[in-house]
Amino acid sequence: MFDIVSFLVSWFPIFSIYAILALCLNMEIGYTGMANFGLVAFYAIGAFVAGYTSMTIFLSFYGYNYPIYSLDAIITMGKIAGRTPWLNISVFILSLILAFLVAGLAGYLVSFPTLRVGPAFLGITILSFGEMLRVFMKHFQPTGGSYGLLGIPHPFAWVSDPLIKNLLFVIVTLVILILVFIYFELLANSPYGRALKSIREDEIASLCLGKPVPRIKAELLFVASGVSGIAGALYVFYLGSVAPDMFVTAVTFEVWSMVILGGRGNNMGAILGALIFSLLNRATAILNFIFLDLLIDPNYIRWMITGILIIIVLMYRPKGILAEKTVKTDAWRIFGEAQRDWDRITAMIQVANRYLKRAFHWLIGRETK
Amino acid sequence: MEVPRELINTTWYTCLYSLMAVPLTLSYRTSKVLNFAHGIYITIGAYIPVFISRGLGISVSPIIAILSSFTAGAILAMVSHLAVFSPLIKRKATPVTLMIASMGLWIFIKYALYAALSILQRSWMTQLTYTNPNIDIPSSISFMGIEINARLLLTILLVIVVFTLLTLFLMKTKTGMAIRAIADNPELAQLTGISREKTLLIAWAISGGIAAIGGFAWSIFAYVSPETGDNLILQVFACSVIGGLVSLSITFIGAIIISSAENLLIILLNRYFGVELSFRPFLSFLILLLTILIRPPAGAGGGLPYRYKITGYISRLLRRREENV
Amino acid sequence: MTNPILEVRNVSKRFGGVEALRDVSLEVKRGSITGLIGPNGSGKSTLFNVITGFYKPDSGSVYFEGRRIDGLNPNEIYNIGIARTFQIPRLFGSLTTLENMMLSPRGQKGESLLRAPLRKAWVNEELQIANEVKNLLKEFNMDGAYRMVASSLSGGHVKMVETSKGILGRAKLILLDEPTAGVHYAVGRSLFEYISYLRKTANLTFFIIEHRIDLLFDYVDYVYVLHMGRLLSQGTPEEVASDPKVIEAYIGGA
Amino acid sequence: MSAQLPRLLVFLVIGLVIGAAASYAYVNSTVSSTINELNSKIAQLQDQIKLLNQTIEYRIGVTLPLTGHLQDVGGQWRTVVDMAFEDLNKEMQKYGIRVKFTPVILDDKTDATQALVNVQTFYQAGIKVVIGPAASSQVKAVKNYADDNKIVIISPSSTAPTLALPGDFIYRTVGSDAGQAKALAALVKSQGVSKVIVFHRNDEYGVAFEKFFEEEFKALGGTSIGIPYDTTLEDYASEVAQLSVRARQEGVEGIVIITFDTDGVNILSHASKDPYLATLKWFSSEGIHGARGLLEDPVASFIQRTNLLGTRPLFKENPLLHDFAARYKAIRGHDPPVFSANLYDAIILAGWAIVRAGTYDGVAISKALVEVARTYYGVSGLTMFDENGDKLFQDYSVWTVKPVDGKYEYADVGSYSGGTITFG
Repeated sequence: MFDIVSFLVSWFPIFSIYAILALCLNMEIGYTGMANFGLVAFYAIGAFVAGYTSMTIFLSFYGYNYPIYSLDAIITMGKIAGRTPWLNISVFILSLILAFLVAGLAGYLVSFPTLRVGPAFLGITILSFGEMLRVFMKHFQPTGGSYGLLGIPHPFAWVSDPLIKNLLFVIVTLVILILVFIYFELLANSPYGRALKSIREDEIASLCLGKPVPRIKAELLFVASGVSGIAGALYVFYLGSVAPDMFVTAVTFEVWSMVILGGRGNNMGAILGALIFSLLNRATAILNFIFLDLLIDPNYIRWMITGILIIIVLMYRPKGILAEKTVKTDAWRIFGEAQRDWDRITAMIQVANRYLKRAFHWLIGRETK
Repeated sequence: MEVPRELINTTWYTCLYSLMAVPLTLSYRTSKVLNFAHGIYITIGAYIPVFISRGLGISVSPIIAILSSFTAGAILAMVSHLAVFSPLIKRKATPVTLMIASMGLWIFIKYALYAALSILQRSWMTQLTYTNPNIDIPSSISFMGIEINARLLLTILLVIVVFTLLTLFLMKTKTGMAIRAIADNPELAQLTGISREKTLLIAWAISGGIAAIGGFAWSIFAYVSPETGDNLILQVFACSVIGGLVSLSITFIGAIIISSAENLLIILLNRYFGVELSFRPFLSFLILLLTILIRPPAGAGGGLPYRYKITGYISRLLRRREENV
Repeated sequence: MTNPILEVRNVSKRFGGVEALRDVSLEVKRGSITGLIGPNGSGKSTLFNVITGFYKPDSGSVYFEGRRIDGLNPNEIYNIGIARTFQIPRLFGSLTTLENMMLSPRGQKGESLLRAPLRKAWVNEELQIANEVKNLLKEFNMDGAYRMVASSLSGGHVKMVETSKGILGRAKLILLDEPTAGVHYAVGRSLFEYISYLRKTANLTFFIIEHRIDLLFDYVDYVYVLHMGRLLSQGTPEEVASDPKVIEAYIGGA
Repeated sequence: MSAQLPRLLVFLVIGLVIGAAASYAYVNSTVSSTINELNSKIAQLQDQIKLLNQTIEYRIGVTLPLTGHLQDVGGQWRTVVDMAFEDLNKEMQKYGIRVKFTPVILDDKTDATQALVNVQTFYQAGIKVVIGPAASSQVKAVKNYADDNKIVIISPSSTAPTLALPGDFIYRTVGSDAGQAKALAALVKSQGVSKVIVFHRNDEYGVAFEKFFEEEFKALGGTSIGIPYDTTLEDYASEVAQLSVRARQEGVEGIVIITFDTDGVNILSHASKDPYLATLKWFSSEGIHGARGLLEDPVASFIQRTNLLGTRPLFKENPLLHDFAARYKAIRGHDPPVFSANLYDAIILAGWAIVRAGTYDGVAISKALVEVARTYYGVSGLTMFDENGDKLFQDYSVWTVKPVDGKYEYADVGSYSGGTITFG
């Protein structure tokens, strides 16, 4: 008795949120060589920004002036969340944008103290930044301090059937995941992506080729942190709640394991890593169902295996399951090689687009150019 | 006369942090591995006396506890070097790769410890998380009419003895000098005929062992849980970063700074600025961030080994705007 | 031909107690091949590092085409037309030869964050550079090597790729730090042949640190000799070779 | 016109298709809803027939913090879970109900996402009743999913006031802290103390408790000063030193600690080294009760010196409780940890609710749970829920640690009712 739809609905959002995080980390560590051990900080910023924005807008739209973390606000939100579909959707989109901007800005600012130091210091600094943020958020009253927020309006709260509501959310996360993936692929397979890889290989040599290394690093932290912020916002809309204690460093390490296992410097690999980990997580839970009273909790064994796998992968297959590929730009065409894997897909989309356009023009009675 | 508790705590924390952070700096300096598994050496060091005293049902003499902690930490560190870091270094792994490997090692040992604890708890019928080892120390000793906390005294003695021995070892013995040589210039050291592998192994053993002694010191100070090392590791990193991950003596000063910030500065901030007590962990991270901002350890950890004007970009933007006007 | 492309004026630099450079002044003439020699630790590499922006001189100044450049960041210095190579070539090990060479041209449109995802914005430039790379590889006789990962190239090829950075980057002045170190004598000679060929055809200026003085002296126009951080001697190769101070420094240093 | 015709035709076809689809969906949904209703009724009847014929096995999900910050108490709760299921199955046998309950225990790492993943896994496996998670932030994380999929969540330890929401699927077998704060305020006042420092966890439990306590204590004419401390630390020596400084400055007569067990024991162990703090009167909430550390020496004698008194949400004369505590002690060798009684009752209630509902369906169980709880008297006393799904009636008793035969033991020395504390 395995209900595939309900499994998809419950598994996919969390998977795709982690996949987005893994993609961000992959851009940072896989392409640029920046050891971001504080990923969770930007994830948290996105989450809080989304929670704060959506609650505030909703309550003020309906003319309530409760503090957004109060019990009244939570109960009110339960009543008003499903009333105005357009507001839900627009607040959702606005929150995603704001989450991107604020988290990105935080990433950009954090890059400053770390521009001159190596990966070890960068790692510790951002790791500390994450912890600092968590302690700070516990005191930050506007987002409820240690209470956190509850009752954040689901973008599809107006759909009465929970299954459809969640399916819609799955579609939204899928679309965002695909968009993020395409954006990062475009970025990676461009002269910019080449510059990123040169920084990873040898910062100094890259600098000597005129690449503004610190600026590129800061830019990349902006983009990757911003996208992690989007992941945080999605997480908040999925859970409907946010609290500072959700964003512990363990989350960062989990995402790291995904990227290492899947393949550094390969966006498909990052997604594959997220896939493996999220499925493994569910699979170990099932072990508990089969063997009811184990001497050692399967979770411990799963983590021990994860630890060993990381080491084995680094030793025998340092590039991960899916190895890194060359930067596919048009330059390869000059040497008679196909430049992009997904060129064919783009071509197909273009053809389809052309036909659709033609059909549309035919329908509305206009001449196609 | 009564000594204020803040000062006692500061002293105690200085001892603990220095015992934990100095070996971290040492291992980073020699092997260029930023070791996330360092926290687990501390935890293991704290658990060894617990295992002995609970397993045998006796109270352990401090000397035996210290030695066994040291041995366990040293063995663990040597095994992690031999099994993980050394093969990776041979494969020309980058510092980031080594850091990730240490993360994997940390995850593995931590959950292996959890698994071991869950078995031991069942077979010994006692709770082993959040516990204290049974160590044979009087609670206080009277010295010339002054009551002194024997555990604090032992910790201070431990710090003095450990660091004296460490200094002597690094300065006077051949192996110690080899360790320093490898830390300062690996290529040159190898040319002079120092066996890199052997020296690194000894350096690892020492750093793991001292970290485990730090764990022991923790176990007589507070309670022990499988998360002990992890919960302390960021503060320990902060101490090491103040030392630039290079200097052992500045790392010690870093331990003093962090412990004073956590025990004294927070009190001042509370009294004069009304900063809540729960901001305590915030302070140590803030200090770490400020250290990196104000005195960036250029070149350390594989960064750019030269000045780079951060303001370059902004000032260029401004200049461009002026030109446009 | 009269105005110098690079001018170093009274540059001093000390590290702690060690005086790496003391009041060094020199000029590199446009279109020339200028040599810089000196025993180990005489400050040659430090001078290169000062010129390319790695170190800020304690006193003195550096001018490039009449513009003061000390204080600029290394990437800015590359972008105004000074390229440098390293003693131990620093190619990007896990990138292919093609990618390594494609990285050299400065100010590529596609290297901006905003333009990178828009293929149209940079595709023409990219194709143009790739063509140039292809021709250059043909010239080097390494047609097939474009696909090879840089860490698997042979020593001579590595030097070629390293030298090509300056050409692709449209540099006006190329600083070469021991271009022939670690390669066979014949390869070194062909490299120097290529350098003088480039000087003639592409109107490039070269400033070269070299230990193989015999090789160097066959090709350079002018030589500076550094010793203990100070300029010891300068002149045409013949003049320098017969300078007793230089001979003494070399014997004393060796 | 003739050129327009095919276009019109296409429009027509598209319109028809959409219209047909919409009407089909509408009709289908109304028809299918009646069919579903019938089906569910049939299934219910079948279930009842099955119930009469054979032993049905129901699985109940339990999500416990076996690793992470609450791992200490989580490990001990595992024993409580085993005990409760054993008792529940024995009861079923005794009443001749052919039902067997088995727990499925998953570790949630004291982490919100993992708690959600666990609840989702339970749901996939057809489990509709979940005991746990422990922390309020975790309960909040699973709330949306539980409400959507009609999974009954019974948390034995979440006391967050922001979760007191009507009409959801979240039940809590532990009383609101507002009640306990009142009892604790009365206790503090009864000891002749009118100015205290409330030293509390900086999480929702601690902050909310402090707020309630301040209100109640003010009503009784006292003043209280709240000092929060961060909860993720390994040690609290610095915090205790600061507490001592503040206590001197403010000239308070007593300290109230709102802690969990590990942090509380740590705080008391440091306080025991401070001579000034030992001169004050100490009070505590239930969070620390049951911790083994309180029975060991520096802390235990400190408690004797300062006459530490605490409140806890239990009726001390309850024989079931004494029986439960004794049995736990026989297994584990120490007193049951905090919220054990609530956890035990949560499981027993869940079991009976399933039996009463007669079907493994969230809505029915939710309804049955409220009904079962109305008449049940368990280890934690009367288990009735209020309209928010939280424990309605709560007795409070006063606990302390006392020396018995050279060892220390927990003892309930008083009780609270109607605003007054009675000792004895």
